Amino acid sequence: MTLDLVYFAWVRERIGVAGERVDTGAQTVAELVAELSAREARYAAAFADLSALRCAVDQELADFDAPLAGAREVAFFPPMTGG
Amino acid sequence: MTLDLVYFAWVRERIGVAGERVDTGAQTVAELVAELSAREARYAAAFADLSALRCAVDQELADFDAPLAGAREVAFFPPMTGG
Amino acid sequence: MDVRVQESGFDFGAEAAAFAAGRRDAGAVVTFTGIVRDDGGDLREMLIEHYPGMTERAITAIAGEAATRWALDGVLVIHRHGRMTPGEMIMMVATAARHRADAFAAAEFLMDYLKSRAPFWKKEITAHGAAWVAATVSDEAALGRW
Amino acid sequence: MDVRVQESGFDFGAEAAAFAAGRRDAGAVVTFTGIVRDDGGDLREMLIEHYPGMTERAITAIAGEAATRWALDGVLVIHRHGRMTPGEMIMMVATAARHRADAFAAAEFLMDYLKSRAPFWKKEITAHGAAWVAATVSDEAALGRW
Repeated sequence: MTLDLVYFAWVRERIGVAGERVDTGAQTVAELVAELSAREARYAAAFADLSALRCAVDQELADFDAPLAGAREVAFFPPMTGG
Repeated sequence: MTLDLVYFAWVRERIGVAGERVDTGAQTVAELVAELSAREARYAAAFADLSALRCAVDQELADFDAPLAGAREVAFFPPMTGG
Repeated sequence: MDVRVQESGFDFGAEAAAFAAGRRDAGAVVTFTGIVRDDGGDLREMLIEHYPGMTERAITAIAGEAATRWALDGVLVIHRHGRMTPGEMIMMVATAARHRADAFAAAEFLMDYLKSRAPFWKKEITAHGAAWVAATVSDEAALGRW
Repeated sequence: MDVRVQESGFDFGAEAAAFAAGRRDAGAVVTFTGIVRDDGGDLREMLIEHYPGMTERAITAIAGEAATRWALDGVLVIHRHGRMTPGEMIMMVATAARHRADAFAAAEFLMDYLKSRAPFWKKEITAHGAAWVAATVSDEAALGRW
Protein backbone atom coordinates (compact mmCIF):
# COMPACT_ATOMS: atom_id res chain seq x y z
CA MET A 1 0.00 0.00 0.00
CA THR A 2 1.24 3.48 -0.87
CA LEU A 3 0.60 6.25 1.66
CA ASP A 4 1.31 9.97 1.75
CA LEU A 5 2.72 10.90 5.13
CA VAL A 6 2.71 14.51 6.37
CA TYR A 7 4.36 15.92 9.48
CA PHE A 8 3.79 19.15 11.37
CA ALA A 9 5.49 21.32 14.00
CA TRP A 10 8.29 19.59 15.92
CA VAL A 11 7.44 16.22 14.37
CA ARG A 12 8.26 17.73 10.99
CA GLU A 13 11.45 19.27 12.38
CA ARG A 14 12.67 15.99 13.94
CA ILE A 15 11.95 13.88 10.88
CA GLY A 16 13.43 16.55 8.65
CA VAL A 17 10.82 16.56 5.89
CA ALA A 18 7.29 17.98 5.63
CA GLY A 19 6.03 14.86 3.92
CA GLU A 20 6.94 11.77 1.95
CA ARG A 21 5.38 8.85 0.10
CA VAL A 22 5.96 5.38 1.57
CA ASP A 23 5.15 1.79 0.71
CA THR A 24 3.98 -0.12 3.74
CA GLY A 25 2.26 -3.31 4.79
CA ALA A 26 1.13 -1.79 8.10
CA GLN A 27 -2.48 -2.50 9.01
CA THR A 28 -2.84 0.26 11.61
CA VAL A 29 -1.32 3.64 12.39
CA ALA A 30 0.55 2.04 15.31
CA GLU A 31 2.10 -0.56 13.00
CA LEU A 32 3.15 2.20 10.61
CA VAL A 33 4.78 4.08 13.49
CA ALA A 34 6.66 0.92 14.55
CA GLU A 35 7.79 0.30 10.97
CA LEU A 36 9.09 3.85 10.53
CA SER A 37 10.74 3.88 13.98
CA ALA A 38 12.64 0.69 13.10
CA ARG A 39 13.79 2.26 9.85
CA GLU A 40 15.79 5.28 11.06
CA ALA A 41 16.73 7.02 14.30
CA ARG A 42 15.01 10.29 13.32
CA TYR A 43 11.64 8.52 13.16
CA ALA A 44 12.32 6.73 16.44
CA ALA A 45 13.11 10.14 18.00
CA ALA A 46 9.95 11.75 16.63
CA PHE A 47 7.71 8.86 17.66
CA ALA A 48 9.39 8.06 21.00
CA ASP A 49 6.46 9.25 23.13
CA LEU A 50 3.12 8.48 21.50
CA SER A 51 1.25 10.25 24.33
CA ALA A 52 2.79 13.51 23.05
CA LEU A 53 1.68 12.75 19.51
CA ARG A 54 -1.57 12.99 17.57
CA CYS A 55 -2.44 11.55 14.18
CA ALA A 56 -4.99 12.04 11.43
CA VAL A 57 -6.04 9.60 8.71
CA ASP A 58 -7.25 11.30 5.55
CA GLN A 59 -7.50 14.61 7.41
CA GLU A 60 -9.66 13.29 10.26
CA LEU A 61 -8.27 12.92 13.78
CA ALA A 62 -7.72 9.22 14.51
CA ASP A 63 -6.47 6.88 17.22
CA PHE A 64 -3.21 5.02 16.81
CA ASP A 65 -5.10 1.76 16.48
CA ALA A 66 -7.07 3.13 13.52
CA PRO A 67 -6.95 0.79 10.45
CA LEU A 68 -5.12 1.99 7.35
CA ALA A 69 -7.18 0.02 4.81
CA GLY A 70 -8.22 2.44 2.07
CA ALA A 71 -6.29 5.36 3.57
CA ARG A 72 -4.37 7.74 1.34
CA GLU A 73 -2.87 10.30 3.73
CA VAL A 74 -1.63 9.92 7.30
CA ALA A 75 -0.47 12.92 9.36
CA PHE A 76 1.57 13.06 12.57
CA PHE A 77 1.79 16.12 14.80
CA PRO A 78 1.90 17.30 18.42
CA PRO A 79 -1.28 18.29 20.31
CA MET A 80 -2.83 21.28 18.58
CA THR A 81 -2.49 24.83 19.87
CA GLY A 82 -4.89 26.93 17.85
CA GLY A 83 -7.18 29.75 18.91
CA MET B 1 -39.02 64.58 56.64
CA THR B 2 -39.01 65.77 53.04
CA LEU B 3 -38.34 63.17 50.33
CA ASP B 4 -38.01 63.31 46.58
CA LEU B 5 -39.96 60.45 45.04
CA VAL B 6 -39.29 59.27 41.49
CA TYR B 7 -41.24 56.74 39.44
CA PHE B 8 -40.34 54.78 36.31
CA ALA B 9 -42.01 52.74 33.58
CA TRP B 10 -45.57 51.63 34.38
CA VAL B 11 -45.28 52.85 37.97
CA ARG B 12 -44.77 56.36 36.58
CA GLU B 13 -47.67 55.89 34.17
CA ARG B 14 -50.06 54.68 36.86
CA ILE B 15 -49.19 57.41 39.32
CA GLY B 16 -49.27 59.97 36.54
CA VAL B 17 -46.13 61.94 37.44
CA ALA B 18 -42.41 61.25 37.01
CA GLY B 19 -41.63 62.54 40.46
CA GLU B 20 -42.80 64.65 43.37
CA ARG B 21 -41.66 65.98 46.72
CA VAL B 22 -43.52 64.71 49.80
CA ASP B 23 -43.52 65.28 53.54
CA THR B 24 -43.74 62.04 55.44
CA GLY B 25 -43.29 60.54 58.87
CA ALA B 26 -42.67 57.05 57.44
CA GLN B 27 -39.71 55.21 58.97
CA THR B 28 -39.33 52.63 56.20
CA VAL B 29 -40.04 52.32 52.49
CA ALA B 30 -42.95 50.00 53.31
CA GLU B 31 -44.48 52.61 55.61
CA LEU B 32 -44.11 55.21 52.86
CA VAL B 33 -45.85 52.88 50.41
CA ALA B 34 -48.73 52.36 52.89
CA GLU B 35 -49.01 56.11 53.48
CA LEU B 36 -49.15 56.90 49.75
CA SER B 37 -51.56 54.03 49.01
CA ALA B 38 -53.96 55.38 51.66
CA ARG B 39 -53.76 58.83 50.14
CA GLU B 40 -55.11 58.22 46.61
CA ALA B 41 -56.35 55.36 44.42
CA ARG B 42 -53.63 55.86 41.78
CA TYR B 43 -50.95 55.09 44.39
CA ALA B 44 -52.91 52.10 45.66
CA ALA B 45 -53.11 50.84 42.06
CA ALA B 46 -49.40 51.33 41.43
CA PHE B 47 -48.36 49.71 44.71
CA ALA B 48 -51.00 46.94 44.78
CA ASP B 49 -48.51 44.10 44.22
CA LEU B 50 -45.20 44.77 45.96
CA SER B 51 -43.72 41.56 44.52
CA ALA B 52 -43.93 43.23 41.08
CA LEU B 53 -42.20 46.34 42.38
CA ARG B 54 -38.62 47.33 43.13
CA CYS B 55 -37.32 50.35 45.01
CA ALA B 56 -34.13 52.30 45.44
CA VAL B 57 -33.11 54.62 48.27
CA ASP B 58 -30.70 57.35 47.21
CA GLN B 59 -30.06 55.50 43.94
CA GLU B 60 -29.14 52.18 45.54
CA LEU B 61 -31.45 49.16 45.25
CA ALA B 62 -33.15 48.59 48.60
CA ASP B 63 -35.62 46.26 50.31
CA PHE B 64 -39.05 47.53 51.30
CA ASP B 65 -38.10 47.32 54.95
CA ALA B 66 -35.12 49.65 54.39
CA PRO B 67 -35.07 52.61 56.83
CA LEU B 68 -35.64 56.11 55.46
CA ALA B 69 -33.59 57.97 58.08
CA GLY B 70 -31.26 60.36 56.25
CA ALA B 71 -32.65 59.44 52.84
CA ARG B 72 -33.24 62.13 50.21
CA GLU B 73 -34.57 60.27 47.18
CA VAL B 74 -36.74 57.17 46.92
CA ALA B 75 -37.53 55.52 43.59
CA PHE B 76 -40.23 52.98 42.65
CA PHE B 77 -40.17 50.92 39.48
CA PRO B 78 -40.89 47.48 38.02
CA PRO B 79 -38.17 44.80 37.74
CA MET B 80 -35.48 46.10 35.41
CA THR B 81 -35.17 44.98 31.79
CA GLY B 82 -31.84 46.29 30.58
CA GLY B 83 -29.23 44.71 28.35
CA MET C 1 -13.09 50.98 32.95
CA ASP C 2 -15.22 52.87 30.44
CA VAL C 3 -18.97 53.23 31.14
CA ARG C 4 -21.22 55.25 28.85
CA VAL C 5 -24.97 55.79 29.08
CA GLN C 6 -26.22 57.70 26.07
CA GLU C 7 -29.20 58.39 23.86
CA SER C 8 -27.27 58.42 20.61
CA GLY C 9 -26.29 55.36 18.63
CA PHE C 10 -22.76 53.99 18.67
CA ASP C 11 -20.49 52.45 16.07
CA PHE C 12 -20.09 48.86 17.26
CA GLY C 13 -17.28 48.01 14.84
CA ALA C 14 -15.29 51.11 15.67
CA GLU C 15 -15.79 50.64 19.42
CA ALA C 16 -14.82 46.97 19.27
CA ALA C 17 -11.73 47.73 17.17
CA ALA C 18 -10.63 50.58 19.46
CA PHE C 19 -11.14 48.41 22.54
CA ALA C 20 -9.02 45.57 21.14
CA ALA C 21 -6.34 47.74 19.53
CA GLY C 22 -2.83 47.71 20.89
CA ARG C 23 -3.39 45.09 23.57
CA ARG C 24 -0.07 43.25 23.80
CA ASP C 25 -0.76 41.96 27.32
CA ALA C 26 -4.34 40.75 26.92
CA GLY C 27 -4.67 37.73 24.69
CA ALA C 28 -8.46 37.58 24.76
CA VAL C 29 -11.18 40.10 23.94
CA VAL C 30 -14.88 39.25 24.19
CA THR C 31 -17.70 41.52 23.06
CA PHE C 32 -21.45 41.24 23.45
CA THR C 33 -23.92 43.33 21.50
CA GLY C 34 -27.64 43.52 22.10
CA ILE C 35 -29.83 44.31 19.09
CA VAL C 36 -33.49 45.36 18.96
CA ARG C 37 -35.21 42.15 17.85
CA ASP C 38 -38.45 42.15 15.93
CA ASP C 39 -39.99 38.83 16.91
CA GLY C 40 -43.50 39.24 15.60
CA GLY C 41 -42.55 41.32 12.60
CA ASP C 42 -44.70 44.21 13.81
CA LEU C 43 -42.38 46.06 16.18
CA ARG C 44 -42.24 49.72 15.23
CA GLU C 45 -39.83 50.90 17.87
CA MET C 46 -38.42 50.21 21.27
CA LEU C 47 -38.34 52.86 23.96
CA ILE C 48 -35.83 52.49 26.77
CA GLU C 49 -36.40 54.51 29.93
CA HIS C 50 -33.67 54.77 32.54
CA TYR C 51 -32.93 56.36 35.90
CA PRO C 52 -30.39 59.14 35.25
CA GLY C 53 -27.71 59.17 37.89
CA MET C 54 -28.45 55.73 39.26
CA THR C 55 -27.80 54.12 35.87
CA GLU C 56 -24.16 55.16 35.64
CA ARG C 57 -23.66 54.36 39.30
CA ALA C 58 -25.18 50.88 39.00
CA ILE C 59 -23.24 49.98 35.86
CA THR C 60 -19.98 51.24 37.34
CA ALA C 61 -20.59 49.11 40.44
CA ILE C 62 -21.32 46.04 38.30
CA ALA C 63 -18.17 46.60 36.22
CA GLY C 64 -16.15 47.13 39.40
CA GLU C 65 -17.46 43.86 40.81
CA ALA C 66 -16.42 42.08 37.60
CA ALA C 67 -12.93 43.56 37.92
CA THR C 68 -12.57 42.13 41.43
CA ARG C 69 -13.75 38.67 40.39
CA TRP C 70 -11.67 38.16 37.25
CA ALA C 71 -8.22 39.21 36.05
CA LEU C 72 -9.28 41.83 33.50
CA ASP C 73 -7.22 44.26 31.48
CA GLY C 74 -10.20 46.32 30.36
CA VAL C 75 -13.98 46.69 30.57
CA LEU C 76 -16.26 48.73 28.31
CA VAL C 77 -20.02 49.16 28.73
CA ILE C 78 -22.16 51.29 26.41
CA HIS C 79 -25.93 51.32 27.00
CA ARG C 80 -28.43 53.47 25.15
CA HIS C 81 -31.75 54.88 26.26
CA GLY C 82 -34.53 56.55 24.29
CA ARG C 83 -36.08 55.41 21.03
CA MET C 84 -34.64 52.83 18.68
CA THR C 85 -35.90 50.70 15.81
CA PRO C 86 -35.51 46.97 14.96
CA GLY C 87 -31.95 46.10 14.00
CA GLU C 88 -30.46 48.99 15.99
CA MET C 89 -27.93 48.21 18.67
CA ILE C 90 -29.10 48.75 22.22
CA MET C 91 -25.87 48.20 24.08
CA MET C 92 -22.50 46.49 24.09
CA VAL C 93 -20.00 45.22 26.60
CA ALA C 94 -16.37 44.33 25.95
CA THR C 95 -13.86 42.62 28.21
CA ALA C 96 -10.12 42.06 27.79
CA ALA C 97 -8.09 39.52 29.75
CA ARG C 98 -4.96 37.40 29.50
CA HIS C 99 -7.06 34.25 29.46
CA ARG C 100 -10.22 33.61 27.50
CA ALA C 101 -12.10 32.03 30.42
CA ASP C 102 -11.85 35.31 32.37
CA ALA C 103 -12.94 37.43 29.41
CA PHE C 104 -15.95 35.19 28.71
CA ALA C 105 -17.03 34.87 32.35
CA ALA C 106 -16.78 38.62 32.97
CA ALA C 107 -18.79 39.45 29.84
CA GLU C 108 -21.55 37.00 30.82
CA PHE C 109 -21.58 38.30 34.38
CA LEU C 110 -21.87 41.90 33.13
CA MET C 111 -24.77 40.95 30.87
CA ASP C 112 -26.63 39.03 33.57
CA TYR C 113 -26.34 41.96 35.97
CA LEU C 114 -27.13 44.63 33.38
CA LYS C 115 -30.29 42.70 32.48
CA SER C 116 -31.70 42.66 36.01
CA ARG C 117 -29.82 45.18 38.14
CA ALA C 118 -29.25 48.26 36.00
CA PRO C 119 -32.23 50.64 35.99
CA PHE C 120 -33.47 50.33 32.41
CA TRP C 121 -37.00 49.54 31.31
CA LYS C 122 -37.95 48.54 27.77
CA LYS C 123 -41.26 49.41 26.13
CA GLU C 124 -42.26 47.93 22.78
CA ILE C 125 -44.41 49.93 20.40
CA THR C 126 -46.22 47.84 17.78
CA ALA C 127 -49.11 48.50 15.42
CA HIS C 128 -51.36 47.18 18.18
CA GLY C 129 -50.17 49.48 20.94
CA ALA C 130 -47.42 49.84 23.50
CA ALA C 131 -46.38 47.42 26.24
CA TRP C 132 -43.65 47.32 28.85
CA VAL C 133 -41.38 44.32 28.47
CA ALA C 134 -41.75 42.04 31.49
CA ALA C 135 -38.69 40.82 33.34
CA THR C 136 -38.18 37.10 32.81
CA VAL C 137 -37.74 34.45 35.46
CA SER C 138 -34.72 33.13 33.56
CA ASP C 139 -33.00 36.52 33.65
CA GLU C 140 -33.46 36.73 37.41
CA ALA C 141 -32.38 33.09 37.80
CA ALA C 142 -29.21 33.77 35.77
CA LEU C 143 -27.87 35.85 38.66
CA GLY C 144 -27.86 32.77 40.86
CA ARG C 145 -24.85 31.26 39.15
CA TRP C 146 -22.41 34.00 40.15
CA MET D 1 -21.65 29.77 8.32
CA ASP D 2 -18.52 31.63 7.26
CA VAL D 3 -15.13 29.95 7.82
CA ARG D 4 -11.91 31.56 6.64
CA VAL D 5 -8.33 30.32 7.07
CA GLN D 6 -5.89 32.89 5.79
CA GLU D 7 -2.36 34.22 6.09
CA SER D 8 -3.31 37.88 5.81
CA GLY D 9 -4.52 40.02 8.67
CA PHE D 10 -8.18 40.92 9.08
CA ASP D 11 -10.05 44.03 10.18
CA PHE D 12 -11.69 42.95 13.45
CA GLY D 13 -13.89 46.05 13.73
CA ALA D 14 -15.12 45.80 10.16
CA GLU D 15 -15.75 42.06 10.45
CA ALA D 16 -17.60 42.43 13.75
CA ALA D 17 -19.72 45.29 12.39
CA ALA D 18 -20.57 43.43 9.17
CA PHE D 19 -21.48 40.30 11.15
CA ALA D 20 -23.84 42.19 13.45
CA ALA D 21 -25.32 44.49 10.80
CA GLY D 22 -28.93 44.12 9.80
CA ARG D 23 -29.82 41.37 12.26
CA ARG D 24 -33.46 42.02 13.15
CA ASP D 25 -34.08 38.43 14.30
CA ALA D 26 -30.98 37.84 16.42
CA GLY D 27 -30.91 39.88 19.59
CA ALA D 28 -27.45 38.79 20.71
CA VAL D 29 -24.04 38.87 19.04
CA VAL D 30 -20.89 37.61 20.80
CA THR D 31 -17.37 37.97 19.42
CA PHE D 32 -14.08 36.58 20.63
CA THR D 33 -10.72 37.80 19.40
CA GLY D 34 -7.34 36.22 20.16
CA ILE D 35 -4.35 38.54 20.17
CA VAL D 36 -0.63 37.68 20.13
CA ARG D 37 0.39 38.27 23.74
CA ASP D 38 3.90 39.23 24.72
CA ASP D 39 4.18 37.85 28.25
CA GLY D 40 7.88 38.15 28.86
CA GLY D 41 8.33 41.32 26.83
CA ASP D 42 10.80 39.58 24.52
CA LEU D 43 8.53 37.94 21.96
CA ARG D 44 9.62 38.92 18.46
CA GLU D 45 7.03 37.03 16.51
CA MET D 46 4.66 34.13 16.53
CA LEU D 47 4.61 31.59 13.74
CA ILE D 48 1.46 29.55 13.22
CA GLU D 49 1.70 26.38 11.17
CA HIS D 50 -1.42 24.62 9.99
CA TYR D 51 -2.54 21.58 8.00
CA PRO D 52 -4.00 22.91 4.73
CA GLY D 53 -7.16 21.10 3.78
CA MET D 54 -7.75 19.56 7.18
CA THR D 55 -7.91 22.99 8.85
CA GLU D 56 -10.96 24.20 6.92
CA ARG D 57 -12.58 20.79 7.27
CA ALA D 58 -12.02 20.66 11.05
CA ILE D 59 -13.27 24.21 11.66
CA THR D 60 -16.33 23.67 9.49
CA ALA D 61 -17.13 20.49 11.45
CA ILE D 62 -16.74 22.34 14.77
CA ALA D 63 -18.97 25.19 13.59
CA GLY D 64 -21.52 22.70 12.31
CA GLU D 65 -21.54 20.96 15.68
CA ALA D 66 -22.16 24.32 17.39
CA ALA D 67 -25.08 24.95 15.04
CA THR D 68 -26.70 21.67 16.03
CA ARG D 69 -26.28 22.33 19.76
CA TRP D 70 -27.54 25.90 19.96
CA ALA D 71 -30.15 28.01 18.16
CA LEU D 72 -27.80 30.18 16.12
CA ASP D 73 -28.54 32.72 13.40
CA GLY D 74 -24.93 33.00 12.29
CA VAL D 75 -21.37 31.79 12.89
CA LEU D 76 -18.12 33.36 11.69
CA VAL D 77 -14.62 31.94 12.21
CA ILE D 78 -11.47 33.60 10.89
CA HIS D 79 -8.11 32.02 11.78
CA ARG D 80 -4.74 33.15 10.51
CA HIS D 81 -1.57 31.18 9.91
CA GLY D 82 1.96 32.33 9.18
CA ARG D 83 3.96 35.06 10.94
CA MET D 84 2.51 37.68 13.24
CA THR D 85 3.87 40.08 15.85
CA PRO D 86 2.71 40.96 19.41
CA GLY D 87 -0.57 42.87 19.41
CA GLU D 88 -1.70 41.39 16.08
CA MET D 89 -4.95 39.48 15.99
CA ILE D 90 -4.63 35.75 15.46
CA MET D 91 -8.26 34.83 15.02
CA MET D 92 -11.85 35.72 15.79
CA VAL D 93 -15.15 33.98 16.18
CA ALA D 94 -18.59 35.57 16.15
CA THR D 95 -21.97 34.06 16.97
CA ALA D 96 -25.49 35.46 16.57
CA ALA D 97 -28.56 34.11 18.35
CA ARG D 98 -31.96 35.17 19.59
CA HIS D 99 -30.86 34.62 23.18
CA ARG D 100 -27.60 35.64 24.76
CA ALA D 101 -27.03 32.30 26.53
CA ASP D 102 -26.87 30.52 23.15
CA ALA D 103 -24.54 33.10 21.62
CA PHE D 104 -22.17 32.94 24.62
CA ALA D 105 -22.18 29.14 24.90
CA ALA D 106 -21.57 28.65 21.18
CA ALA D 107 -18.67 31.13 21.16
CA GLU D 108 -17.03 29.42 24.14
CA PHE D 109 -17.57 25.98 22.60
CA LEU D 110 -16.01 27.14 19.32
CA MET D 111 -12.99 28.54 21.16
CA ASP D 112 -12.48 25.42 23.26
CA TYR D 113 -12.57 23.20 20.18
CA LEU D 114 -10.45 25.51 18.01
CA LYS D 115 -7.79 25.48 20.75
CA SER D 116 -7.43 21.71 20.87
CA ARG D 117 -9.04 20.19 17.79
CA ALA D 118 -8.19 22.44 14.86
CA PRO D 119 -4.77 21.65 13.34
CA PHE D 120 -2.78 24.74 14.22
CA TRP D 121 0.59 24.84 15.99
CA LYS D 122 2.11 27.97 17.48
CA LYS D 123 5.83 28.67 17.65
CA GLU D 124 7.21 31.60 19.59
CA ILE D 125 10.36 33.33 18.40
CA THR D 126 12.15 35.37 21.08
CA ALA D 127 15.62 36.88 21.38
CA HIS D 128 16.64 33.59 22.99
CA GLY D 129 15.43 31.28 20.27
CA ALA D 130 12.33 29.55 19.00
CA ALA D 131 10.02 27.16 20.84
CA TRP D 132 6.79 25.39 20.03
CA VAL D 133 3.95 26.35 22.38
CA ALA D 134 2.90 23.32 24.43
CA ALA D 135 -0.75 22.36 24.66
CA THR D 136 -2.08 22.99 28.15
CA VAL D 137 -3.89 20.53 30.37
CA SER D 138 -6.56 23.18 31.02
CA ASP D 139 -7.27 23.57 27.30
CA GLU D 140 -7.75 19.83 26.94
CA ALA D 141 -9.83 19.73 30.12
CA ALA D 142 -12.06 22.55 28.82
CA LEU D 143 -13.50 20.15 26.23
CA GLY D 144 -14.91 18.01 29.02
CA ARG D 145 -17.65 20.46 29.84
CA TRP D 146 -19.44 20.18 26.49
